[in-house]
Amino acid sequence: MSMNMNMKFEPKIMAFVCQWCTYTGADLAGTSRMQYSPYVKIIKLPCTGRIDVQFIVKAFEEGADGVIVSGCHPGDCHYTSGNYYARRRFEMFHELMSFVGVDMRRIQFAWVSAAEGRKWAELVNEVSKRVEELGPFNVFHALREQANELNP
Amino acid sequence: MNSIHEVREEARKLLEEKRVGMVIGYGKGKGKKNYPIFITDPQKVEELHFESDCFYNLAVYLRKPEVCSHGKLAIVVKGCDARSVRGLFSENQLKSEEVVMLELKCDAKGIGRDKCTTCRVKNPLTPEEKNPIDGEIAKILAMPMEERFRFFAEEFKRCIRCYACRQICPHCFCKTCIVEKSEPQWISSTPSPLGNWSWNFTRAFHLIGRCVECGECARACPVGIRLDILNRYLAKSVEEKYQFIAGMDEKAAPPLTTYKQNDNQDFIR
Amino acid sequence: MDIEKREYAYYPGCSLEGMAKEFDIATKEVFTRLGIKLSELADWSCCGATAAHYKDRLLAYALPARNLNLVGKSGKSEVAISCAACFSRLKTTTMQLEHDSKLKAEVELVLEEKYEGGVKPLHILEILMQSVGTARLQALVTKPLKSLRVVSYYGCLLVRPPEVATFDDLENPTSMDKIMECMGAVAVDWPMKTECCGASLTLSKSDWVLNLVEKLLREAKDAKAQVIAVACPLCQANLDMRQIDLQNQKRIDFKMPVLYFTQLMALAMGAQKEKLSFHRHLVEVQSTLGAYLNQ
Amino acid sequence: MARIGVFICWCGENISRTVDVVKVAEAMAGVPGVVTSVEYKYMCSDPGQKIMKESIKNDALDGVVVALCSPLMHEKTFRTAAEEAGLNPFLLEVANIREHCSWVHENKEEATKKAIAITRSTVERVRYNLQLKNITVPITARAMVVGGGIAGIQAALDIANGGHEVVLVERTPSIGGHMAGLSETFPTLDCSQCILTPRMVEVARHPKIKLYSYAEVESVSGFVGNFEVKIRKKARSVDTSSCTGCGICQEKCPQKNIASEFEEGLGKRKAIYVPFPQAVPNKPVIDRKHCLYFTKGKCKICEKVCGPKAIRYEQEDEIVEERIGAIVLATGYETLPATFFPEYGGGRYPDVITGLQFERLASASGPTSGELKRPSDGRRPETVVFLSCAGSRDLAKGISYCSKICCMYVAKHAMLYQHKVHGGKAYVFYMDVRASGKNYDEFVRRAIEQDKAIYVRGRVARVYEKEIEGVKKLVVKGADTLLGEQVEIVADMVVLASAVKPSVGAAALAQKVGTPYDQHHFYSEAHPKLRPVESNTAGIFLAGAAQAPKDIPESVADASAAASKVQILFSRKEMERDPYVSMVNSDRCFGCFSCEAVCPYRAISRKEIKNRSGEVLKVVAEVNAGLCQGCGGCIAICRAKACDLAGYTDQQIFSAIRGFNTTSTYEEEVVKK
Repeated sequence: MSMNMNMKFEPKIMAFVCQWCTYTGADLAGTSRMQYSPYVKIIKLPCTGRIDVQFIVKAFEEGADGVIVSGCHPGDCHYTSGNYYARRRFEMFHELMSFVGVDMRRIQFAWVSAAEGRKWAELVNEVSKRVEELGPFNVFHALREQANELNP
Repeated sequence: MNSIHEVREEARKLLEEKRVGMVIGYGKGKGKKNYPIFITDPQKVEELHFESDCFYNLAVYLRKPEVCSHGKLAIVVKGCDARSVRGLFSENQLKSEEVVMLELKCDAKGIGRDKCTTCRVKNPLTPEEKNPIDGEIAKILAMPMEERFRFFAEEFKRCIRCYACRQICPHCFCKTCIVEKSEPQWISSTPSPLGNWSWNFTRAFHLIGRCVECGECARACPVGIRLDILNRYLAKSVEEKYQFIAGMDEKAAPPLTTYKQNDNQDFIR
Repeated sequence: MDIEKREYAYYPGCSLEGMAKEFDIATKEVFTRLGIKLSELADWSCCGATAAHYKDRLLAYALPARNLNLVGKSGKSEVAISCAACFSRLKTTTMQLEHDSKLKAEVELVLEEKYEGGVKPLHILEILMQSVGTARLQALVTKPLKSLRVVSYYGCLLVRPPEVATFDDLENPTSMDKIMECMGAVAVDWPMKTECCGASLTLSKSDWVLNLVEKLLREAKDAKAQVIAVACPLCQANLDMRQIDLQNQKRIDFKMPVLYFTQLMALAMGAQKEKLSFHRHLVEVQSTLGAYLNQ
Repeated sequence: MARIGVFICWCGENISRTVDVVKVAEAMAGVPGVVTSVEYKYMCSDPGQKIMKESIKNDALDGVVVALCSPLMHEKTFRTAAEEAGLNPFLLEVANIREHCSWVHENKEEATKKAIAITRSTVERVRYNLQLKNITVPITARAMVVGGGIAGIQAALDIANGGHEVVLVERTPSIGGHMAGLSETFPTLDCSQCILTPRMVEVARHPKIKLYSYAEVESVSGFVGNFEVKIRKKARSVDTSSCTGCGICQEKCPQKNIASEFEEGLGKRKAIYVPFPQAVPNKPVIDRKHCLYFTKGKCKICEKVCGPKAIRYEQEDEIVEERIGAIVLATGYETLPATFFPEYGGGRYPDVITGLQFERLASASGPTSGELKRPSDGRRPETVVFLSCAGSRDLAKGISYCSKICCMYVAKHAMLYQHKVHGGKAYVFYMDVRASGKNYDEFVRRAIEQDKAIYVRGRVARVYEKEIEGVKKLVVKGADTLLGEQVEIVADMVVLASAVKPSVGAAALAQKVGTPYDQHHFYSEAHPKLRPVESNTAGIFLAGAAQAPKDIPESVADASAAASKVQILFSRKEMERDPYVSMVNSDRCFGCFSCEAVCPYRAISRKEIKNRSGEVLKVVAEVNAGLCQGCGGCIAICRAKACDLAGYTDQQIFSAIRGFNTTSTYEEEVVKK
């Protein structure tokens, strides 16, 4: 990921959200006309339980500087237990990611209900600001640029 | 069982009475090197052998078609192999009535084998102590984030994608691996720093709650990537967080296929 | 539950060194009788309950933090406190510094040492109710305060703010009442348990304070109380001192002794009245409590 | 090569004000595979839809992206339109550039860039959309109503009168709910029991209603049209089929000083009891916590006196299973107990009571036969203070909402009090009087003007007991904010209009049923205005105060509305469902069955793969599309990537991820132009 030095750094942040709670919460932020940072882009999934950690790895591979994963609060899963399984998976993902040195400030897990438009807006702003401060995820993106060195 | 003699006796009986079709164990070659042997003839049980340097995790053979075709199997197991076999039971990869385990105590002194220094299942039946943070894990944890990242990125960069780690691991039992999936191709299958990172990361993730810390992956790696550290660290986390030790109790639900309502969520906003 | 600890760090605070000396004496007397050692912190300093916490936010946390560190250094994790104001300051500080890392850093800067945390400030009422327990208290009573009608006055800082003072009910605290019952007294329910006595305005707005104190005393009288039990030096001083003013202004015509609850406990446990410094109070005690003092 | 059409909506100014839609269209036109990219002022209008439909036909599109408002708003509209034009509706996707973009950003360049990224990602996703067909599932035309208060009763009767079977589950020994305990009802002052009990009897007699009283929902599985419900019939210790309800057991039971739940603790009951004389079913239950036989091992008097020998000490809880097509949750409310208010002496002073307790005191069937007496000493209260908003609208008490029914019942209480104690004084402390309903404000005016209730605007700080002339009185200290004064009233009784809360266990039930609830545990409706009696879970409907504080007319209206929704569902033999279900590639599956472990719907089964001679080669997972609800949990847990979810395939997500990040230089240039 190259960045023109004259250009402001615009972080690429991808959000994987469940359609029942967080997606609807983000809709509510919209209908309430809450203003927030434009760097976060949403991919809608049925449930946090559908979110494969592969998605997050792929997002970084494809140039993301940050990732948000969000769904229904515990106990509120539309599918009753998807977020509970997801919570464990994310905890271990968190564990492995930080062990291999990925700065976990780039990945934020959150519970945002359909009623929490405000929380969604705050979450987006917080993560955007944090990732903006951290700068582009160069250590990771550098892996892609090195690709050609090995296979000339 | 207390000695290799008893194991040979039992193996002979099993084969003679046709209760199993094959016994998997260790043999000794001319160069005094240990290697896996597969005995179908009761007369040959004397070839079975055991000493501290029998480092292979024999459980991996239980699912090889050449072996399975012999029907019921007996296998010589030390602590780590036994954990693997029980792990395979719990994930429906083997039926417990089709495998006889011939258990032997191991002093975990695989000569010059790093993988045995952190062993805690010298006795196949009971773990000895809480999974310790070993020196190598501690060393990683002491590094600042970027340094850790560089350490592993450099390790993974060397990967030549020979998949020896996968082939040697009893728990990499998928018929077709995620790396061989196209449409979409989640992980590039040829060597490249980015693909290597994803592959090694993903394999570690897939072994959560499965890895029995036998260390065969690191031993088999021709370029010496320390995959064992990663897997040991995750095994430790799983034990701390969910009180789960892979391959100890075949009835216990693997940690990612179950949950508690009050699981930790400190990391979630 | 009768699991008692044998030793606590003890933070007396400045009032208990001076005008509330009798509170200190009585408290130590009671704890000695319970077989619990109170080890006074060496080199303790002001908790900031005075002007400090109005004037300077940093000082308001740095002063208690220093004392909390002393507790840790003495090898203890719990500190017993008699004065309600000291208790409030120390407890507030532990809670605030736990969450506010910026403030913690500032505090550490002025203290020139790390704030270690992990110390639990306990008011003596809390220790008596939760660690000692009523059964053990009752067992030590030798001269029960039979039919003495006591109203317990908690004031503000033993129950407020509710997130700090958590050991009793915010609206209807009962710990002191229960202790008084254990001492054989009649714990009289009254409506003013947690009303303000005005102590913090006692010098600046004395006319307001007189009104507040008058209300309190009248309600105590209406409840047919003979004595008010308190657990705060400020409350005691205010109710005691302003009562004399009210008498002088002929606004009330009765005497209502205001005693520390540990004084009453010590008495019931058989301590010598001479030892308990009743003479230090302004409202004369002898005529109301005579029967109990001389038993 | 794909043939994708992109249709971008201005939404009047809603999108176009901050998103340069022309540039978005221009950018998308340059994306490989996009054959048409147009914008229009109102895509959702008839002419707008026509543009898309004609393009589908003329340009032979095999994929469509509409960039406009949230898919929750118009996905259905456009998919239907696409279908009308001959395109499989599932080949159309919505790019949300309004709620997620134009409405939340101000900077036009940034918003335009983001809109391009969102649309681009959706284009990439749509390339891999599959032609799907809705799934049809059969419907069991049989409803379960949980909760036997007025809402549950009304819903059950309406559904049953519509010709469908109803299973009514009530937790307590009798249906009737809170309404059975009320004295009179506002704004008409007709007697509550007089209007309720005929309905209760109707339930008992209705051939289509199966009543489980003293029973609770144990578990719910399945999905809309096809729920399987387990109901725990708690051991009543009485055989209801042989019991004649003669009442002799209750009469002879020696355990008599148990606080009656029905009397709100103001009256007593026996250990074997019928909660109230008009109970349905009118059969007793043994309260095992207090029964001498169960606590001490002897007595058995009830067994001795029972003519038909209906006492069953050995009875155990029984689990029954029911197949159900739709569920109505009507679990109602409770109010905060007086003990919640130590500042008012609740629990310490017997004459500080709650509104529901006052109902019993004022009720002709109550413990005082309707005569107003103080619980402490039986004296007639000469002065009564009513406190509105006890706990409600009070963040310090953790309740932000208005309990809604209190203003009206406080006015009613003041009135009833005046009618019963002539010359008595009724004070009402209030924050605001909220009396918006048919004849409601008139009712409150009557309380104030005719019945001379004294309304004081302000809150009460403290209530304490004081003996005055040998009588224990309650001193009420509060503020009159209109006069700006502190007030002190010496009263004989204080009635707390304590806040309404959902019933205990409401959240636990919601979790069993799999339906959302809010932070107070009130059930959440699918849409606050347009779908007020539906939950977000298909086949689960809401009625009454389980959803929010409601009075009787509202609860009844809700119940009838929910019943009508149920009947709409039952009007068809089968229903169509989204085709978003999981599928297993049995070649890749190696049978670890992690998917089986995490599936909340038991939709995964084991399938044996055999060779020609019938030998089992391997056992793999298989999805039952009827049970699968499309959560995708099985896919994320599968290491071998053997599962996938129609509509949300790995390939679609993968492509969408890439789509976000492949904003090409060309697109960047379009934005800058």
